[in-house]
Amino acid sequence: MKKLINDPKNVVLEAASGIALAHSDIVTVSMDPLFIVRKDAPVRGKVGIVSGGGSGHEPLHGGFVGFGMLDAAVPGPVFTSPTPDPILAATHAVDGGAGVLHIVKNYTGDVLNFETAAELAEAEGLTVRSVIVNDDVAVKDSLYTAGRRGVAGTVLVEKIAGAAAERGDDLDAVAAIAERVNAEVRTMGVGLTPCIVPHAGEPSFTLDEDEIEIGIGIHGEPGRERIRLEPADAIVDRLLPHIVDDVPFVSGDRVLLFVNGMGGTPLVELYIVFRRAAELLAERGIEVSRTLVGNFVSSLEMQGCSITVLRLDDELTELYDAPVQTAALRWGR
Amino acid sequence: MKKLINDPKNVVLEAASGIALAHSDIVTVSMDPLFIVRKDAPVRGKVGIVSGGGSGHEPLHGGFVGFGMLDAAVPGPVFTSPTPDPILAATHAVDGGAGVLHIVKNYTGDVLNFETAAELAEAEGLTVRSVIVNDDVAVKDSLYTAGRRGVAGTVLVEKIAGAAAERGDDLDAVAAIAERVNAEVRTMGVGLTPCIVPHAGEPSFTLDEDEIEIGIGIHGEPGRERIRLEPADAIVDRLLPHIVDDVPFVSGDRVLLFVNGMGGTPLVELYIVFRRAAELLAERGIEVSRTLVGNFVSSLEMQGCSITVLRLDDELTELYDAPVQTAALRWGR
Amino acid sequence: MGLTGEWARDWVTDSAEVIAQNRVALITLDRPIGDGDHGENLDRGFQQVLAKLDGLAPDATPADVFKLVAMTLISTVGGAAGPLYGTAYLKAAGAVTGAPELDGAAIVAWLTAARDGIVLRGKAESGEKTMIDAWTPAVDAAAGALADGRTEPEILDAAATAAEAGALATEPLVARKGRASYLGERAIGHRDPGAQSTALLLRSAADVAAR
Amino acid sequence: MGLTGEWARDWVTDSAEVIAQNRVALITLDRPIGDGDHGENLDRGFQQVLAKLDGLAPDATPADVFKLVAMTLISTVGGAAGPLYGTAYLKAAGAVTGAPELDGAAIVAWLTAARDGIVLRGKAESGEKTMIDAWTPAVDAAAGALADGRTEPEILDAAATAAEAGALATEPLVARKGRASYLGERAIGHRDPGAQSTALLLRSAADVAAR
Ligand SMILES: Nc1ncnc2c1ncn2[C@@H]1O[C@H](COP(=O)(O)OP(=O)(O)O)[C@@H](O)[C@H]1O
Ligand SMILES: Nc1ncnc2c1ncn2[C@@H]1O[C@H](COP(=O)(O)OP(=O)(O)O)[C@@H](O)[C@H]1O
Ligand SMILES: [Mg+2]
Ligand SMILES: [Mg+2]
Ligand SMILES: [Mg+2]
Ligand SMILES: [Mg+2]
Repeated sequence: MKKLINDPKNVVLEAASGIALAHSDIVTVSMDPLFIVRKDAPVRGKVGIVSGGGSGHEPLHGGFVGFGMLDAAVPGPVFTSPTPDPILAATHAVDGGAGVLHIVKNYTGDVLNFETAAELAEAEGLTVRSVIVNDDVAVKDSLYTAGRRGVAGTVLVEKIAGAAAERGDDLDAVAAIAERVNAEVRTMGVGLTPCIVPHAGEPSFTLDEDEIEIGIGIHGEPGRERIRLEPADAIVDRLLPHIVDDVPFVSGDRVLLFVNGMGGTPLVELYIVFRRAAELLAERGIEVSRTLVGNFVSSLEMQGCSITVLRLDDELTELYDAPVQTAALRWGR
Repeated sequence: MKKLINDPKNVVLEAASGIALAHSDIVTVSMDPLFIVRKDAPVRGKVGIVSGGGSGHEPLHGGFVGFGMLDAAVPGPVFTSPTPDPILAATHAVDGGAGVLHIVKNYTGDVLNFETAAELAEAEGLTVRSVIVNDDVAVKDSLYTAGRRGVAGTVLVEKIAGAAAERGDDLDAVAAIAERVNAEVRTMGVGLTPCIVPHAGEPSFTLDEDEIEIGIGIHGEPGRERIRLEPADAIVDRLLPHIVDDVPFVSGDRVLLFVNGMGGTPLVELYIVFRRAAELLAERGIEVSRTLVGNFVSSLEMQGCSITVLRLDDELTELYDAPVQTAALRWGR
Repeated sequence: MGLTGEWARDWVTDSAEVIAQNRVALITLDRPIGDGDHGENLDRGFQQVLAKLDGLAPDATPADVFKLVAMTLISTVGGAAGPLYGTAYLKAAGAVTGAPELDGAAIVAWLTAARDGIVLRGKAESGEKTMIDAWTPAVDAAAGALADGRTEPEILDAAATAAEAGALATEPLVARKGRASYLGERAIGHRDPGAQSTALLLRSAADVAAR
Repeated sequence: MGLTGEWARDWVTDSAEVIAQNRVALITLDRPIGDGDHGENLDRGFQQVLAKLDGLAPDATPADVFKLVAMTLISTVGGAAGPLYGTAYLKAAGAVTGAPELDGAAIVAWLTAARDGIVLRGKAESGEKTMIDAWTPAVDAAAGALADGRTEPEILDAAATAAEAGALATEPLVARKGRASYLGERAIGHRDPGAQSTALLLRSAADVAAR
């Protein structure tokens, strides 16, 4: 295991210190309990938005704290959801009197810990709503599973809900927007190589030199099927139909196309994937009107990517375009 | 070799198509000769700025084309400098009548090809100035080498020179600012793993499971020494003195601290490195007043990072802070 | 003679040891069908519980100990197992609040409450390849042993043995809850890590009671 | 009988073949002390030259062929080698412009001009572990052979043999130009890829002349 770390036990805290030092203009970091909060939190009268989950997916979620997006992010240990205490503390820290929205990726651990935190917060007099993101179409049948996982689409839920909160929407409205984004966004990923959780010290799974994992999760969980390595275009040709046919997205739809790197894949490859995905959408008469390419929801050093498509309407477009000022996503200010 | 590519021969062109599709709001891509140019180029009366070099370092340089930074980027084959023809074409495309600045990383190939292009452009009546970036302190003695390499500091030269051009500085002034940034910026890197150039199909060098390369270049060129793997803090403790003692940066200096990922190292690790580098600078009384963390000058999927320190004054700070709107660096608009 | 606060403390101490010893084994079970952290998560939690044990009043009841375990696991384990085990111990505490000693009926009561708490939070049914597949056989076996008039250590031993068999029996199953559910058929042949840790914890309870 | 335009064309064709055959070998030389692309770069360039060869007028002089090679290498090779070899062929063309046939003196003249062009662009001195370490011995050997009254094929053979020895002799050197210079002592023991490609190209020139 070759990593730029010190003691595996200190990875999350040391990275949090780094984030505090690197982005002191945007965020404040509480070290114990650990959460990253917008510098000007709580913003009076604004709905506070909290997300979080296991570490190792940076910039998710800490890189999205700031004006127009999250009010706080709660990083758990690597690939392990945070416990209720820091979620509760973060919820208090961002409550500006208009209630707090929890944006939670649909993993049993995240859901249960946020649920417990929300119950505790409500018991302490706060108003909390939760939205579960479950955009991953790789998981086959939600009746027989813990349900679809929340993956890269989470970034878009956070961006757009954040903009709604920033423009002054109330808690119900912000939650409704977040639900709407979740309803309109679909993702599927591919893994080329595994990643190593620092405290585990070895890969969570192995792939042969010519094998790839279609439908991989963001913790290196095995996906839908393991196949022989294929050219990028063939992989995109495999992934995209699952994404597009699910809602489904149809000719005439306007969408945001988001190609997300898993952390270890160079940007040049993400653009090759983007190109093919955009071509396929064009062939189906689907108009790509907004785009995002980069490592936004990573899985440590895993090589691979995911493709996310979000159907846009005028309101979602406007909210997506609204100013945002975070470590990892910034425009308009 | 596991990559999200099709034919290795088409990597650069397909990625360029992807960039064209993903960032059509900011850039236009000329496919033959290949260069990426600001959508509104040439900007009349503004100094045009062109950079370029081998591909595989994305987002460098194409990701930095746009308002307030580069007017054009010329991507060569992977890790191979572009030839004079596309550089010449890009130079023409961005000439708004105020002359063109070439920002060139100090590698023999880049220098010679840009030099040839500049000669051809001058012969065709354009005014071209060149600034060679050579911020890499890993290369020991410039008398006995091709000179220091141009590495991550290039991003800062491009950002600040771009801002100077955008505010209306003339060619001499923009070149002088670029020279000044180059004089004040120092970088050193570490490589944990090699990377594979697509057409080569195998790593350009190998490192044992417990070896790292101190002072590595951005093409995986071997660096200053090969040592046993160490904790991140120990590595930073090794790199930083070379960077700081070179100019030297001294107590009371205000600096920009930039931790750059080589492409395959997760962001969480970059923050751990950032933390230690910031600590060491603080210990020396050097004030970190601006920061940058992320994969900006990558080496395909190589794991590792570089640390860059730029000494700031009021003017450089103001130019760094000035609005920029590119695919990879954006603020203020 | 019923199980005392002393037993409860000793159980916690032994649990922490057992989990530490099985940290890697549980990680290894979680790797192919989960994310490889189950042993790490529980170890972190039980080490914290251990550190807090001295803070308990000398006359702490089993319920007091269970409550401490619950709160500590909830706030230190994270993942799926943290809230699930946390709820289990919390409900167990609720089932025997105030009792200085636990007889056979009380044992069955807290085992049942623990299991029900996990079901309430996690909504898993039997056969879905989760820790429930160890808990439910354990509860049933304990109830049977109680009906058969067995002693407290025997009741816990029956529970542990059933949990062990239950954990083993998760191997051929397809998962329908937790991370392993994403795997479909590919989960077959792997033992559920949470069921295994349940068996370890109940075996520890029985061992300590038998001393 | 001097070297004709026909020879020049054949040299180009043979060069393209030789470089293609040695593509991997040159990449392999460039990997440890460079960036592993020298064979790829030159192969790309010479294949382009090959494609353009038919476009030449039937009565093209050696200088016309050299110029075509120069322009094509400059615009297709990139890296350090593109401008360097490009300049070399350009200066070689300049040294023999208009001549339909090249005698021994002309051969020495274009070899010298080529070498001087590379030095002008790349500023390398002898012993700095670059292609110059093949070119300069080649020029000297050619001049010597000319002075000894050798035939044109013999002059080229002398140049090629000296270039081969020169390439070999780069192995013990520390590099002071190009990427290999970053390596310091670690470049010792590796042959310079540019010196090697120079030897290959000059050997091809001699072989074709000897046919
Ligand atoms: N809904 C559920 N109900 C009961 N047990 C569950 C449920 N989901 C997961 N589990 C248990 O949790 C265990 C995994 O715990 P752990 O690895 O610590 O958490 P995570 O899956 O978040 O990494 C599984 O082996 C399973 O026994
Ligand atoms: N300044 C120089 N003068 C002469 N030859 C040089 C110089 N720099 C590099 N070379 C030659 O170029 C060769 C490398 O070419 P190539 O690999 O194609 O370019 P790059 O180094 O840009 O990848 C070296 O082996 C060396 O012979
Ligand atoms: Mg986990
Ligand atoms: Mg090269
Ligand atoms: Mg787990
Ligand atoms: Mg090379």
